[in-house]
Formats: sequence, C-alpha cells, structure tokens
Amino acid sequence: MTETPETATIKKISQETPSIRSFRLDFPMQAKPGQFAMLWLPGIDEKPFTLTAEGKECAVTVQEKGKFTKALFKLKEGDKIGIRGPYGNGFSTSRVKKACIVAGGCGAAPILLLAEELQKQGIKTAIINGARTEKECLFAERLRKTTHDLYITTDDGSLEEQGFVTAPLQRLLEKEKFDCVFGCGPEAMLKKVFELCEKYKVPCQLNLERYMRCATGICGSCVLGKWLVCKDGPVFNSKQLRETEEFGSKALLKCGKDVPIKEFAEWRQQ
Amino acid sequence: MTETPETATIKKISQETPSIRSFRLDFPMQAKPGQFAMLWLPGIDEKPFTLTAEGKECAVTVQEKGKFTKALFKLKEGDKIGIRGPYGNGFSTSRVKKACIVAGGCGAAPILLLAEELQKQGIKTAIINGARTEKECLFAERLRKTTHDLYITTDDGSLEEQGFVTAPLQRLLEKEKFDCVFGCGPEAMLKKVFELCEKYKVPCQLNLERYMRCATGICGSCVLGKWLVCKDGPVFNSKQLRETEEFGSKALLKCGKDVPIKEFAEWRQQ
Amino acid sequence: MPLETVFAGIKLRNPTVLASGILGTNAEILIRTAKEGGAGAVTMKSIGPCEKDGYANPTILEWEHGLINAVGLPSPGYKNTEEELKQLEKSGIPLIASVYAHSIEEYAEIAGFAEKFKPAMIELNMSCPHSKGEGMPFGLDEETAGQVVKAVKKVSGKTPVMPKLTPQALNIASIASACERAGADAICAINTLGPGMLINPEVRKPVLANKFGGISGPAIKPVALRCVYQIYEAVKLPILGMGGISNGRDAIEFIQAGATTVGVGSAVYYRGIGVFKEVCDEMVQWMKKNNAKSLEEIRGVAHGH
Amino acid sequence: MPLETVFAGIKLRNPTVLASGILGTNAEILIRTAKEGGAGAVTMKSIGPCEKDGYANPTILEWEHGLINAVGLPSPGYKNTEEELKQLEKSGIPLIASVYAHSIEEYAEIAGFAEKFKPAMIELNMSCPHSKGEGMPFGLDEETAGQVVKAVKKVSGKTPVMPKLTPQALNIASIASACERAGADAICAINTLGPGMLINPEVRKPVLANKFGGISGPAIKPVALRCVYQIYEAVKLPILGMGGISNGRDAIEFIQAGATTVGVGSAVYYRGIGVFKEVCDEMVQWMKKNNAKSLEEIRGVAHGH
Ligand SMILES: Cc1cc2nc3c(=O)[nH]c(=O)nc-3n(C[C@H](O)[C@H](O)[C@H](O)COP(=O)(O)OP(=O)(O)OC[C@H]3O[C@@H](n4cnc5c(N)ncnc54)[C@H](O)[C@@H]3O)c2cc1C
Ligand SMILES: Cc1cc2nc3c(=O)[nH]c(=O)nc-3n(C[C@H](O)[C@H](O)[C@H](O)COP(=O)(O)OP(=O)(O)OC[C@H]3O[C@@H](n4cnc5c(N)ncnc54)[C@H](O)[C@@H]3O)c2cc1C
Ligand SMILES: Cc1cc2nc3c(=O)[nH]c(=O)nc-3n(C[C@H](O)[C@H](O)[C@H](O)COP(=O)(O)O)c2cc1C
Ligand SMILES: Cc1cc2nc3c(=O)[nH]c(=O)nc-3n(C[C@H](O)[C@H](O)[C@H](O)COP(=O)(O)O)c2cc1C
Ligand code: FES
Ligand code: FES
Repeated sequence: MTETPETATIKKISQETPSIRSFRLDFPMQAKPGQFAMLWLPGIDEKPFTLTAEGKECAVTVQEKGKFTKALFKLKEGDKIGIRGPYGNGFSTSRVKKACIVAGGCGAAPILLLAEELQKQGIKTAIINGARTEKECLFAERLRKTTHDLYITTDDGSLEEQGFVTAPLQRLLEKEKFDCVFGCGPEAMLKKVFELCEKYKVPCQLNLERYMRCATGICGSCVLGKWLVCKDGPVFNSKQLRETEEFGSKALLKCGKDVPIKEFAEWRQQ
Repeated sequence: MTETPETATIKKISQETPSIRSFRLDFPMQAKPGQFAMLWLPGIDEKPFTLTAEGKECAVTVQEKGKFTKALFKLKEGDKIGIRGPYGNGFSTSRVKKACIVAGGCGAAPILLLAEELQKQGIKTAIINGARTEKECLFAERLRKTTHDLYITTDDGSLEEQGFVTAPLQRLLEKEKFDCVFGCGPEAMLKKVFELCEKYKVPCQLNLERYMRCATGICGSCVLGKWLVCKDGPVFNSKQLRETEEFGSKALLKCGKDVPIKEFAEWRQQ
Repeated sequence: MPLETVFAGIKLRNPTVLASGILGTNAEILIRTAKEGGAGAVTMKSIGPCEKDGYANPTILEWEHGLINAVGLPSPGYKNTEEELKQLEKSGIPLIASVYAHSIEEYAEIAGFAEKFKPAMIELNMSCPHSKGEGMPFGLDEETAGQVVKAVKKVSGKTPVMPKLTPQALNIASIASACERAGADAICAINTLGPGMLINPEVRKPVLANKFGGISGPAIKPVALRCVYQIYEAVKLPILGMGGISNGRDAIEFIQAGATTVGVGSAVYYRGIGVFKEVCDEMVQWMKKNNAKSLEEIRGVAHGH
Repeated sequence: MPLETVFAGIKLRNPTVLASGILGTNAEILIRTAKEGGAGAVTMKSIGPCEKDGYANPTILEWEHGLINAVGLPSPGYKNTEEELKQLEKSGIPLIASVYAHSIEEYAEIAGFAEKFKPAMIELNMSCPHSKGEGMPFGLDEETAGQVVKAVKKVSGKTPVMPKLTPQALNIASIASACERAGADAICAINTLGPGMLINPEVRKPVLANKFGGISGPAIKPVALRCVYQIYEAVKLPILGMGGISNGRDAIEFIQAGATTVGVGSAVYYRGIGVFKEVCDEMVQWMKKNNAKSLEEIRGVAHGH
C-alpha cells in the first residue's frame, strides 16, 4: 500500500459548460458514484474531485474557480497529472427501487455516474438538475438518456423551469414515494433538500464537501461534527445528518478555524 | 517478512553422548536436511545449529563447547529460547539412486535427517559414522534403522573399526559406484573425503561451517572464497569446491582476519 | 481493568492516547475518538499563537513504510479554540492540550490560556521538524527546553506539563533530564523523524508541497523505542511513548522500554479510528498469553540484564 | 551504455555501488559482486586501526521495514587487509576502500596505507552510529569533518577521497560544505540512521546484543533522499547517494535528487547478490518508458521549480 500520487495522462478534455470541463485520464480506477480522487499539480496544490467516469479510465469534471482549477484548465490533452484514489464511501443504492436525484451547480458532478448506475440496476429515477443559467447546466443531454423523468431548473429561467431545485422536488415528494433522494450541490441547497426529505419522511443521501488534506481520514481537516467527510463521507445519510449540527451551518477553514458555512463558502469563492 | 528471533519452548532434552544433547523445540519449521537455524540466548549470543528434526516441531543437536553451548546446556525442559530460520540450501537428493554418507564428530548432526530422507525416498545408502570414542558416537542406534550398510569408526577403536572414516570410504569407493557422497564433520576430514571423491570421480556434497552473523547472506562474515556459507551453502558440491582454494585451507575469524583453517579450528576450541 | 493507568496523576481507562495532529481538529471528533474509538486520552492538534494556513497540498502521504507529513502546523490561533476547549472540558474526556510557539513567552501565553479550561495535561510541542522557527529548535538544546518548561510551569497551575521531544536531538535523554529539572511532569517522545522527502520520478519533482516532511508510522518504531528506552534510564518522570505503534504488541514493547502511556497516530491511517480499542484488546490478549498480570509488572523490564 | 558514469574521475560501467559493510569481507566476494552481481563499483567493509571482534550476536536483523545492525565495526586491522587489497588491485574492479578510525591521525594512517594499493577511491566512514568513539563523532561537526578530510588528503595522492556522512548531523549540508572546502572529491550519504532498537516482548529484552543499532533499508529512504537533495544544493562535488535503494525507480529518485552514483546495501538482503544487475535493468527500462536519454539529463531535476 502506498498513498502517493501516480502519474496519469489527460486523454480527452471536453468543455461541458463555459466554466466546466471534463478531463478523461488514461488511468484505471474502480469507483462507486460519489467517490472522489485527489488530483495533483506539482508545485501548485492537490485537490479532491468527484469521479465522473470510472473503470479502465477515469474522469473528473471541474469548474474553473481558483488557483488550482485555473492551472488545470491550462493543461492540454497529452499532458500529465498526478492522481490518487478512489476515496470516500460513495452512494449506496442497495434496497432502492425508486429514486430521486437532486443536483445543483458544479456539485452536480457525481450525478452522471449515479444516474447511469441507477439505470443499469433498473431503478426508476427522477432527476432534478439545477443551474444558474442555461449555459451552465451540466450533463443535460447525457442525463436525458438515463431517465424519462428529467426536471431542469435555472435561476434565470433561461432553460425550463425558473427557480431552485427545491420546487420540483417538493412537487415530486408530494405525489410520489421514493426509497431515497440522492443529492449533490451547494450545502445551502442540500440543507433545504434534507429538510424537505425530513418533512416527507423520505431517507436521503447527500454528498458534502469540506477542505481536505490527507483524504484518508487522519488529519481531521475535513471534519463535519464528529464525521470525517473524506472517510465517513462524502456521502451522508439522513440518520448521520440528523445528529450533525454542523451540517449546513459550520465548517473549518484551512487554518482549522470553525466558521459559519456562509463564510466558508465565501472563502472558497476567493 | 521479518528476520528477528521468535520464542520457542524446549519440549524435550535428550543426552545423545556425554557431550552432546538434542533439544526438541515446540516450534514449527519446514526444512531440508543440512539446513540450519539461529538459536538466541538473550544477553549471551546467537549461533547457527543444523536442524536434526523438522516439521511441526524442530530440534537441534549440540555439543557443549564454549560460552553459548554451556549456557544452552544449563536450560531445562520448559525453558524458552529464541529461534529464527531455516537458513541455507541443504542437501540435494534429486537424481541420486545410490548414496554414501560420511559423518564425523558433532559435525554428524545433519546426518540423521539426511539418512531418514534418503530412506524415505528409497535411496540405497551406505553410512560411515566416525567418532573419537564409543561414547561420543552420535546417533548410532537411530542410523541403524535407516540402513543395512552402517560402518562405524572410532579413533581409539573402542567401537568397531579403529581409525578415520576415510578408510571405509576408500574401500567402498573402490568397489561400488555411488551417485553422490554426502559429508558432514570437521573440515580437515571433509577435505580428505573430497580428495577421495575426486580421485574416484564421484560427485559429493559437503556441509561446511564458518563464523556467522546475519545468516541471510548480507554481512559477509561467513565467506568461503566467493561463496557465502549461510546462503550459497552450508552444503557445497564438487564443482563449487573445486573452484574454492579456501576450502580446507582458510577461514575468517570473527574480526574478519583471514587465517589458516587450523588456526580457525583452534580458535573455535577456545 | 488490567489496562487502567495513572499517568502523571491522571486516571486513564487505558494507556492509549491519540497523538497530536491526528484527527484532533474539533471537539466532536476528539470525543468520538475516545468514546467510539476507545482512546484512554486524546490530544488536540497543536495550537499556535495565530491563525495560520500551513502548507499547500500534498501535505500528508503514505509511502509504504510509514507516513510523511508537512502540514506546516496550521492553526486557528489559540484564541479561536475556546469553544472546542470548553466543549471538551464539559465532556470529561481526558484531554491533552498541545501547544507550539515561536518563543518562550508565547509558549507560556498559550499554555496559560489552555490551562483555564482544565485540560488533563498540557503538551509542549518542541519537536515539529518541518515548520520553520517553531517547535523543533526548542527541543534540540537542553537549556532552551528547560526554559520553556520553566516558563510554562509558572502559568500552568495544577495542570501537568509534558514537553514533546524530537529524535533529531543528539541526546534526547539529556533534553528529557533538563525538562525534569525544570519541573516537567511527564515526557512525550517522539514527534516525527527526519525530515525526509519523497520524489515522484515520473513527475521529476518532490511530492510534498513543502518538499520535506516529518516521518511517522512503522518506519520510525525502532528509533522511537530507543528514545523511550534512553529517556526511561535518565528520568523518573512517566513517559508517553509513541512512534510507529500499530498494534498491541508494539504497545507492549514501548511499555517494556519504560513508557507509561502509548501514543497512536499514524495507525489511525492503517486501521481506522477504532485502532485504540483494537490495540487495547491485543494488549490484554498478549498479557494473558504471556502471564503478565499488570502493566506495572512489565513496565521497563527490557532494562537491566 | 546509457548507465556509464564518471564519478569523481572514475569511469564506471554503471552507477550502482556495493555499500560498505555488506558482503565486503574478502576480495573474492567483492569481485563476485561486481562480475556476477553487476555492481559498477564495490566498497570494502570499513577497515579500522586494529584487530577487533565487534559485538556478540544478534548483530543484524530484518524487522519488516528495514534492517537494523550493530555489528560494532569488527575489523582484522588495516594491516591484515594487505592481501585482499592486492588481489583487488590486480582484479581491476573499481574498489572503494572504506576507513574508520578513532582520531584524525589514525584516519590519515589507514588511508595512507590503503592508498598504496591504488583503490578507485577512499571512503571515510565518519558516520557509524553504534560504535563508541569511532566514526560518527567526526561526522557531526563541520570543523572535525573538515580536519579529517584535510589530513587524509595529505596522504592520499591521486586517489579521490569521499567522506561518508550521517543523517544524525543536524545540518548535513553544512558538513558536506566543510568537507568540500577541505578538499574532498565526493560525498557519500547516508550511513545508517538512528540508532534504533528492537525489543522482543515475549523475551522482555532488547534483541540486538548491543541493544542499539543503525537502521538501513526501505525505512530510511525518505531521509536519505532528503540528505542527498540538501547536499546537492550545498556542494559541487559528485554524490554517492544511498539509503533504502531497493530497485531501479528508487535509484532514479536519488539521481533526480542529485546523486551521481547510487549505493545498494540492505537490498542485497531483499533481492540477493544479483540486485545490482536488476537495479540497472530497471533503471534502463524506466529511462525508456520515461524518455530519459541519459542519467545526465535527469540528474538533479527534482530541484528548482
Ligand atoms: C469530496 C469533494 C469532491 C469535489 N468534487 C469536485 C468536482 O467534481 N468538481 C469540482 O469542480 N470541484 C470539486 N470539489 C471542489 C474542489 O476540490 C476544489 O475545492 C475547487 O475546485 C476549488 O479549487 P480552486 O481552483 O479554487 O483552488 P483554490 O484557489 O485553492 O481555491 C479557492 C478557494 O477555495 C478554498 N478551497 C479549496 N478547496 C476547498 C474545499 N474543498 N472546501 C472548501 N474550500 C476550499 C481555497 O482554500 C481558496 O480559498 C470537490 C471537493 C470535495 C471536498
Ligand atoms: C551452519 C552451521 C551449523 C552448525 N551446526 C551445529 C550443530 O548442529 N551442532 C553444534 O554443536 N554446533 C553446530 N555449529 C557450531 C555452532 O554454531 C557453534 O559455533 C558451536 O556450538 C560453538 O559455540 P560455543 O558454545 O563454543 O560458543 P563460543 O564460546 O562463542 O565459541 C567458542 C569459540 O568458537 C568460536 N566460534 C563460534 N562459532 C563459530 C563458528 N561457527 N565457526 C567458527 N568459530 C566459531 C567462538 O568465537 C569462540 O572462539 C554449526 C555452525 C554452523 C556455521
Ligand atoms: C499528519 C500528522 C500531523 C501531526 N501533527 C502534529 C502536531 O500538530 N503536533 C505534534 O506535536 N505532533 C504532530 N504529529 C506527530 C504525532 O503526534 C506523533 O508524534 C508522530 O506521528 C509519531 O507517532 P505515530 O508513528 O504513531 O504517528 C503529527 C503527525 C502526523 C502524521
Ligand atoms: C550489516 C551492515 C553493516 C554495515 N557496515 C558498514 C561499515 O562497515 N561502514 C560503513 O561506512 N557503512 C556500513 N553500513 C552502512 C551501509 O554502507 C549503508 O550506508 C546503509 O546501510 C544505507 O544503505 P542501505 O539502505 O542500502 O543499506 C552497514 C550497513 C549494514 C546493514
Ligand atoms: S482530509 Fe484528512 S481527515 Fe479528511
Ligand atoms: S553470516 Fe552474514 S553473510 Fe553469511
């Protein structure tokens, strides 16, 4: 066992939206939907990214934001990158017969693998995918292939329904009975999804993010209350979330300072 | 893999001759005849001893000589001892149909396992066992069970033929054709056995000794010319011995000084 | 029962202690490490004078024979740890507050702050090998180490003080003696060894962002064991021994070398948060099999002839 | 061809060097290590001033992540090595004669003796961590290290002189600089790390007869790599890097850190005497796969940005 980055070659870069690209890597990784890998750019940083393809080759889907992702976006097909993983627990689909997925923004990354997995298992799935605007709507075409029940919301109404993902979710919960609601996206959104699920007594599994260092459950950088997001998560179920005051409310900055989730989100936008 | 001594319990001590005892240990070790183990007496020393039983339990047969063996002889059944092994190559019996074993003194230790192995494989074997005097003759009874062809020599004639093992060996080589002569005992004796075998063009395999530290072929303490006795040996074949001037002539002391084999033998008697 | 241990006056259910810098970033995870994981005591991530991010990633890696880390002592700054310290005080779990600083005065300042929350103990990290100007320099020299302990003892009230030493010190036993003379109540040994470095040859570059990092885990066990053995012969203080402890048998070895309590850090990587309970179970099994009635009976037995 | 290396003026078939204290007890085994094993150069077991037995056994053990040894620098005494040195001179195999001593004068005396047999190089072992008063004390301090080199350079004629340094030095790069200023022709790093100790808990005693021993093999690789990296930035001299090299990829890492040649010691335990040939094959394969045309091209590339 070693837990140091290995080198992988970028085989294909696809522009998914104006700010999001997928990077397909010549690197085998067996993973469940919701698991992630650590990508390393020597001299720059190492960061966690959800796997959006797995098997003989793997892929990640990344939104351009800060130092690391800007550097990543400069790379071309054929360039090399460091990678280690997979990490985390991923979504559990066992005993699920009918599912709903709610995804928002770039947090939608794990949605594709998850939707494909549910389709493969023949699980009936409704998908709600939210974005700021039509152009930033991730994976819409590919998701359509996995379900007949796709709902898209945009903040500005430029595509389909205007508003947040929570509106179609509430309508669905009102009339249908799901075995599980799977969620990924900004924590503020997930908090609302959780509250809806609690109200309608539907179990959920939500994919969360925290600042990470080791990714292997040792440094404690990624704590969410008593949980380690890298190891106990990044996917948490309703039971775990119920006992976790910090969900949707607090997070540690890189220095270890405990701040309100809003301050954390702002720090991430810097 | 670790190469540190483990603890074993002494299950049975048998007085083989006035100066030689066998120690049966509650310790599993799979070994070939001629392989050895390192025995550790904490605070005293660690020394190599040929295995004289192997399998679910193992045994060594030891002559009381210096500091280490004196301390060993003070132990009782039930006492504990450190052990690691097996080490070395052991005798090879492949393609041997008819064999002769020549053993002398306490160097005769490996003879028992070897004789039993040859018998098990149905290989016709003549055994020549030499000792200083009747009382010091090792394993005579047990050897008799493995062969019809047992020759015993004693320096003082107190048992069977008076003289050295080389006399019956020469008579046998004169009239019979062996596939291999196996030898163990003092190096001066083995040198004579080797010369006889060369004269009669019979391949031989001889069990040699040198001062040892690591027993794993790294420290070089046990060199015999270009060979490592602990790893390439302790059993060497005619081809190897032919290229090795040091056989029967030179050996390293503990400090690494290269001395005539006679001086080495005297140092060992100290 | 056979594992109950008194360490510098503190009663512990068992002698396993979560090492500093592992998990200990908030109160909840520390409480979980004790309750669910089974640790007899837990140590917070060392807290420093001010807010500090530490190094860029990668900061912590496993390299087959141990971990290497250059986290760079990130810290929320001691004043931002008040909530956590309060919550831990309330929990009643034996907490070791770990402190690092840039000067003798700062050590006293932070230790004085921590003391208000009545931790079971204050640990003085004078041994971090990868952070410039902090920690380690204080642990390399007898005089300085003694001064730090003396300054902290003035403000620590009844809370026992435990300097944490580095194996880079040429004579770790003399440093321990100096700390004892200065009034230390226990000694912790060892912090990570090195520094070391990893290179990824395909990338042709060092792997850690900081290039150099401290080594922990199985690779350092023999050095840690030697340090504990030497310190035991030099001081009368109880020792928290750590460095590469992965299982009960390792822990027994440290106790035979003279440790009273045993720290577990990297093994959380290898075996998960439940490693403390597992180590304890293995210790009890070992004791049964080897007729050791108590830890007292085997403490320090590897010494003498 | 791609592995041919010039090291301090000596032409080597390949950069692998048998480390001192491994196998090198007589001329025949050293010649075999070069011819059959494939080593580019071989080092004798360090020779000292007089006949000395070293410690009782156990002296060398494997403990899962490396070796530990306290052989205690046994030596036939340098005068008794004349036959071996002559035979090696005749063989034409690049030989590094390794020397340890108790004083600066003794280093010069023994080096002067060795020089008569025209070894490829003289190595000054100032770094053995387990033998009292010999070796290591000379390698902990810039001034002493420089004095040893200076004294030896006076008697070594054209034979290049290479001090072998210890990772226990708090600043190995400054020691290397001091040796460079004193006239050294190359630097060897590192000797064993520690010391460390093993305890057998069932026996309740230390395992090595000497209790403490130097650690080598996989466990020390990150420390060795860091030392080579730091020395490379401090001196212009070529470096013989060693410490935990077990395969071709490890060797490439040392070369990227700045080593010109790579020592192999403990790996003889793990892979046998043929390890040199295997390491060379693996290096060549690595170079093919990673488009490295020569060792020159990758030497030191891990430095800079
Ligand atoms: C489990 C997990 C999965 C993820 N999957 C994806 C994915 O699939 N696609 C994707 O685009 N992003 C993903 N992220 C986020 C990603 O790891 C980076 O944090 C993000 O890309 C920002 O990097 P950057 O370029 O802004 O780097 P920086 O310039 O370093 O980041 C900008 C700011 O955000 C802070 N920051 C960096 N990482 C985090 C973090 N994880 N949490 C909080 N703050 C942070 C930085 O310190 C800085 O202040 C995931 C994060 C986690 C924890
Ligand atoms: C491969 C091998 C197998 C062996 N098998 C047996 C066996 O089955 N039964 C048995 O009784 N003995 C055997 N020996 C010899 C044994 O290892 C001890 O050397 C012997 O018992 C002497 O130990 P001691 O009590 O005299 O100890 P010491 O007091 O240490 O020895 C007395 C003197 O002999 C020297 N000496 C010790 N060991 C050796 C050695 N191996 N070679 C040269 N000089 C040495 C000592 O340094 C000392 O000067 C074997 C040796 C080897 C190498
Ligand atoms: C990721 C990591 C972070 C650490 N941070 C600290 C720290 O903040 N303060 C400290 O005193 N020791 C720190 N250490 C050292 C450990 O507390 C411990 O002394 C060392 O790892 C040896 O124990 P181990 O082998 O069980 O890990 C850290 C170790 C690791 C691996
Ligand atoms: C059994 C043993 C004996 C050694 N003896 C010596 C010695 O006599 N002189 C010396 O300079 N180094 C000696 N060393 C150190 C090695 O030469 C080398 O520096 C060290 O083992 C690190 O390399 P490795 O990890 O490849 O073994 C010895 C090492 C071992 C394992
Ligand atoms: S990132 Fe280190 S514990 Fe999660
Ligand atoms: S005893 Fe060490 S090489 Fe044989």
